[in-house]
Amino acid sequence: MMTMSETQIMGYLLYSGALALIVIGLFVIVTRHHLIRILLGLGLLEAGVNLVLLAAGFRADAQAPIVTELNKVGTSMVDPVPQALILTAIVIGVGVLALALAICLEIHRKYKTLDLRVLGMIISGHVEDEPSTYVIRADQVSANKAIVPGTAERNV
Amino acid sequence: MSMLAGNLDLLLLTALLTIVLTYAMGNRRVNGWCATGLYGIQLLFLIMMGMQYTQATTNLQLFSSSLTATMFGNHLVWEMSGLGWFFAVITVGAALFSSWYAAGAWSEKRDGMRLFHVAMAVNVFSMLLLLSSGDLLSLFIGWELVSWASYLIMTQRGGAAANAAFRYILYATAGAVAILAAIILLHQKAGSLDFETVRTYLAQAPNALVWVIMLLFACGFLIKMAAVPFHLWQAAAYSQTPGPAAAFLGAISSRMGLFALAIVLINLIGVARLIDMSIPYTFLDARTLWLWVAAITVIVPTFIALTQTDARMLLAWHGIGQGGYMLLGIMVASPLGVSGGLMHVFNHASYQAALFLAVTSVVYRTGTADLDRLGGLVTRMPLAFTTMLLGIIGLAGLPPMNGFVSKWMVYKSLLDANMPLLFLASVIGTLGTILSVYKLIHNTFLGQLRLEYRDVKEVPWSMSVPMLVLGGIAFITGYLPGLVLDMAAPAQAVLGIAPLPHHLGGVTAATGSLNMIWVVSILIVSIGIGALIFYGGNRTSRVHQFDNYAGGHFLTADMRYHYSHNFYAGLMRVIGPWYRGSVQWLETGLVSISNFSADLANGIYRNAYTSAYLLFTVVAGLTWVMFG
Amino acid sequence: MSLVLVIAIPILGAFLLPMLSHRSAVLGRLFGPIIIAVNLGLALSIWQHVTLNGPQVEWIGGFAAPLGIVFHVDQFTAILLLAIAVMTILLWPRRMEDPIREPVLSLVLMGAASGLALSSDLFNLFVFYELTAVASYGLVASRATGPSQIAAIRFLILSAAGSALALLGIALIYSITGSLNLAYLAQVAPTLLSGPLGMSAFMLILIGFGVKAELFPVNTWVPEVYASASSRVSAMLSGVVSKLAMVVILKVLITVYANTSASLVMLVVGLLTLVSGELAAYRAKDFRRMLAFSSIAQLGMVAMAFSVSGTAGLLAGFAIMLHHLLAKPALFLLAERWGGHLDRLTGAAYSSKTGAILFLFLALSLIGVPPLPGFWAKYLLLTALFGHDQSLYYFAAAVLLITTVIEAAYLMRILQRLYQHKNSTLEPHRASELVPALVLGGTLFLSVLVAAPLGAALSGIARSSADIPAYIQRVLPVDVPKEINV
Amino acid sequence: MKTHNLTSFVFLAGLVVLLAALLVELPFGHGPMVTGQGILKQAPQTTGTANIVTSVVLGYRGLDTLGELTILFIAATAVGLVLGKQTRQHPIRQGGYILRIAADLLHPFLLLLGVYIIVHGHLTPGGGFQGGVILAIAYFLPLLAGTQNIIQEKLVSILEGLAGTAFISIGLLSMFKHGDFLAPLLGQGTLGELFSGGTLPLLYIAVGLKVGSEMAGLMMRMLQEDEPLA
Repeated sequence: MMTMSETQIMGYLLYSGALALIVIGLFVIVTRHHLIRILLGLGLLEAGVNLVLLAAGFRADAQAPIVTELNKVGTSMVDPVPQALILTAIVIGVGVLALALAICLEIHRKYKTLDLRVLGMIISGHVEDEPSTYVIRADQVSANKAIVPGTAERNV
Repeated sequence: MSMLAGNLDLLLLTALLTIVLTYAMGNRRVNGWCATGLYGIQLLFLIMMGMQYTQATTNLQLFSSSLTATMFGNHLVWEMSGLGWFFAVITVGAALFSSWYAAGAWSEKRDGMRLFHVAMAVNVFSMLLLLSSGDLLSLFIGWELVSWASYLIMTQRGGAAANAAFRYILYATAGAVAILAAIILLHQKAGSLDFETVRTYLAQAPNALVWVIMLLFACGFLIKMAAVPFHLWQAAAYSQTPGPAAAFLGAISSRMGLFALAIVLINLIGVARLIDMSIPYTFLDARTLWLWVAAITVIVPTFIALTQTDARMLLAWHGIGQGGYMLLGIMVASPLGVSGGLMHVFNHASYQAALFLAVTSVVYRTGTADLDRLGGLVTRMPLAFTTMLLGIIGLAGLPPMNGFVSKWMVYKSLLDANMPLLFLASVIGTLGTILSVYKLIHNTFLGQLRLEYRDVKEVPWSMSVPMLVLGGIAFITGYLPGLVLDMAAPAQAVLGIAPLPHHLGGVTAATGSLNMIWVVSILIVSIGIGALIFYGGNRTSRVHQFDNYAGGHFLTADMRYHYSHNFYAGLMRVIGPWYRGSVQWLETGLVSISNFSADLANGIYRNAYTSAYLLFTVVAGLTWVMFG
Repeated sequence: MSLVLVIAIPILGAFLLPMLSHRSAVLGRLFGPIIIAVNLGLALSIWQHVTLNGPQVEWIGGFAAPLGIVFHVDQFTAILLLAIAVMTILLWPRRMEDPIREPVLSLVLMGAASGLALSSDLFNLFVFYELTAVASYGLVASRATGPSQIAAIRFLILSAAGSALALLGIALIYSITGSLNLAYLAQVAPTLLSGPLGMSAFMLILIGFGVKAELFPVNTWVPEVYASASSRVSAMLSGVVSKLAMVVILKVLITVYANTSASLVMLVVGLLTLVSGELAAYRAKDFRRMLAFSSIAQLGMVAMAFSVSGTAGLLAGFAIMLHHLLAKPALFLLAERWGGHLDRLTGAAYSSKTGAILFLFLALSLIGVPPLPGFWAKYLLLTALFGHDQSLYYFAAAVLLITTVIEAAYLMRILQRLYQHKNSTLEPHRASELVPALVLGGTLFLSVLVAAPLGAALSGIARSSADIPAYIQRVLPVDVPKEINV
Repeated sequence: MKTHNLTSFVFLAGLVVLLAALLVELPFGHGPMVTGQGILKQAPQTTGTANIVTSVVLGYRGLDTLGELTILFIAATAVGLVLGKQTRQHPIRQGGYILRIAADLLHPFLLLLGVYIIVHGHLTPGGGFQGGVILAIAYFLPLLAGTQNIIQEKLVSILEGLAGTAFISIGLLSMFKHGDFLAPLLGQGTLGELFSGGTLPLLYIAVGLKVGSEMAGLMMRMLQEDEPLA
């Protein structure tokens, strides 16, 4: 049983956690260049958003939405809908993440790099002036590495 | 009247059939003759329609068609008024002579004749559709069809022609969007697009709105007329078009702009309203503005024509200038002026087509239209020379040709309307015309014959007959201008201008009359007397052209004593500096602005940090929502 | 006839297809088209039903409106369903790199796209949006070239981050209102969602779904993906998927955020999208990129149309959408042989005459030459914009007109190039590309002939879609109390 | 590079302020629970599950669940498509003795736990998703520990197809019976008993199998690409 101010404190905690997750996630996505890091940032962002969604269903003075002997129908329960929504959102996140990792694997197999700057240069710098069916050859990739110093050595 | 309704349907159907048949017949020789015949049939239909005016009590007779549609609450109607009919006769006539010229020997050495004929047929059909539009939306549809049909006919030779046509279509699209904006604005304000509603609405609309609508419309239509400052595209495009097609374009294509402009300015807005709409801080009003645009369009292109060294470019530039006279006449809006302007449309079509065909004949035989590399062809191609002579007299506006009559009417109306400065401007234009047409005929036909053209022959009859007929028309309608004035009378009635009292030989106005029968007769008699004296008192002996001496030296045939390069050098020294202030910078500036901003946009899309955009947008959006 | 079948059957087909293919390759190859045909039949019957009986509502699982998920179909939605099925079958791959997985993704894409058209529940829309997203990442990456995979991962990152933000928007809305049902939200929106909080939620949803709807500036994936993915995938994405993302935004906009400053946001975003797209296309040197930028511009026009409230805006938006839905996939199909640098196209008209004529027709229609359908679409948009007596809308109309000139410039430049030389080394189009493209182009051409009745029908459709009170009445027959006190 | 980071920082700081201002406004703990309240009142009668979240997941928002299953399915399909068909069997690196034995020992317990969580999804926290993941881990753990590959690709593919088909079939069945897709079917039984909640437990079993097979398939395909990432 919580008092009103406790609820408030809890709300602030929840929301500041969510806010931190969202901002850190976006920070990673926006400023990092390594694909795996960006995907991690994406995970953080999704977690933050899910937390906001979860907080939407919270009620002070309420139980988990499961009917038991102690927890009869009609007693105050928290909103079950956001919990279901989060379940869906998490699974969606897993699917997207799996696919993203698979694509990363393939890209790494082809170019031996996961640096988004190099990849961005390959796709927007070269394809524009060449036929779009153009396939990057290995020597051109190394040329790209030379443009962005230190990318070849960069590791996670 | 069902009889009347049927005629326009038949006309449009025949025009459509012409497209189909010319396409179906492909590159066969007979294609051209078939097309010519079909244009003949169309002309016949038009003449039959014209007969109605002689029987009808009013000149406001409309020929309705069964072609109608309702789109999103707009009732689209196609019906031909006297104005449209007048232009339609010229259109079909020009197409008839052009395709006649192209049908015979001219087409023998060429491929792509299917495209040529189809393009011409598409042009005629779309022009007829435009000329029979019964409301602003159908006018726009016709307008766009005409624009793209012109693009088709201009681009057919590829290469430089395609580049010129590309430039044209950009101008045309810009014009079209201006017109579309005006139409939709009107639709929103007036609620409908039929002429009657729009006219009533504009009568009580605020001045500012009418200004906007007028400027938008006028920009669009003036681009087609290539009026200054939109004049850059036309000459290049027309001169690259195959000869007979250029004759057709030069004769009528730009006049579509005049047709539409006349409808909007005179018929819908009305001259009285134009005079009412004064430009703040000046002495000018809207009508004076358009008059001066017309006057500048007379002068600038004409003097640009003077500097040209390609015969086709020269003619095309003149075509623009002559459009200025028509606009001048129509914007004066007196019975004499409008008649003069409309008549000039017909007259210009006849001599301009003749001139283009004559030049095409020269090109056909010599392979060039370069005025610096021709000369003396009069002995080899006398028929082409005759045609050109008739044509340039008309173009210069001298008696006895028809160009004199219409220009006289325009001058007279300007004087009557107390516009001496405009009169002066148009006379300056005529002066430039005389100078440059002299250059044209001199450099082509007079003077020394070049060695390489010694064996040049006259063009075959299939080509010389149509151009001579055109020259003949230009002469006959100069001799009997009443023929054209009769045709222009219904057009004038549509524009709401009082009829001009006229007779077969000319006009009878209160301030001064003109009777061409007298003028021409006196001219012929005096020329006859001169000829009599010349040939009667002839004491000279004829020598061969290559039998020449100068300063005691025999001149070999390859020595150039024919003065054609840098013609009018003295005059150019005086007026040359004026050419530098051309409008070219406007076009170049617009192109480089769009190139720059396009590079900018492309740069945005090439950024590697795409997710940063997401962040920026979220922050900007939330800021707007929370504080905006 | 249950609406949910349109979604359930393709997904069921996708589940079954791998098993069937392991059994018999022939059956596996036939199975996909059969499923699409069934869906096409379903869509047709729904369309007929809706045309005869008016818009329909289905409570999924029989759970009454604000509690469960609701499907709503009106005539426009029915047309979208038809279009999705038709486009899927037209763009069905003939020779596949993977004969099992590609059809599976395509089938799911069809089902999910139908779900986007039908659903009236915010979170359900999100799920289907993600479903289309994952299917399209897979399809983009299915072409085993490096650039297509880089494009796919960049697309994925942008789109997934966008989706997370959209979900945040949905979470905000749920926190404020306690519901996800659009009709219910429409009822409570004036009191609960008109403040900064509600508008922020709209902003987030707009940006999130705007990634797929190709809205500026979160559309940077478009040129990369369309240039490197296979033409059929590009055609599907630009023709169908982007439209459905736009429909989702539209649903939120007209039900929940009608008569708020949201439409102004929409106008500005649409305007920027249009301008950036046309300008970038003007300078693009790669045929597919040019098509991609042109597609962006067209979607900008759709967004601008939807920013005009009421029937006029909807009518214009529907017209542009349907026009682009037919025109752009056909152009992308042509790009299968014509892709790459524009210089390659020199003289291509002589090696592929039909293709060149089709390009001419589609280009003219895109520019808006009357009486082609593209003209009427632009005409409607201009009418809608001019009808809104506000200076920004006039400005938007002026910009639209100016960009039309730019559009004409880049399309005509290509046309000129097509007819330049007679000797071209380009191989002609294959029948498998030309036939669907011709079907699409032919449909557009036929619509010219029946323009008048078509226009009238479209006006009726827009009118019924714009009627939000009736929509609320249908979805929530019993007046749900605005707030339930706990 | 520096400018880019700096700009991002500024904007992120702005975002913190803006989002904080937004989130503070949210009615935490006392928001209008329109849908939730309705479901809480109605669910025990209409679906008959003790765990009301389950009735939301499989009943009220059953379509969402179908959607997420499909997302998992096509994610797995797309992973297969991207990684290609080449099954490069890298030699399995054997784990230590303890690891291998523990993985083998855990396998049946994990299976049991997974099944328990799935079949009790309508009564207690948990359900098909959670149980399915545990099932997948039960098979995946030995693989990671390096004993042997006990996941058969064909089995996985058939299982994922069948489970998905089962889910939709149950939905379609109820559609033909009641006219609504995924409407509750069969008797509801007594609230809180194992055999209660109509078709929902069956649906959850399908979900569990589906999730388990998808996850197992995903992990397996990833493992085949055994190159270390840079």
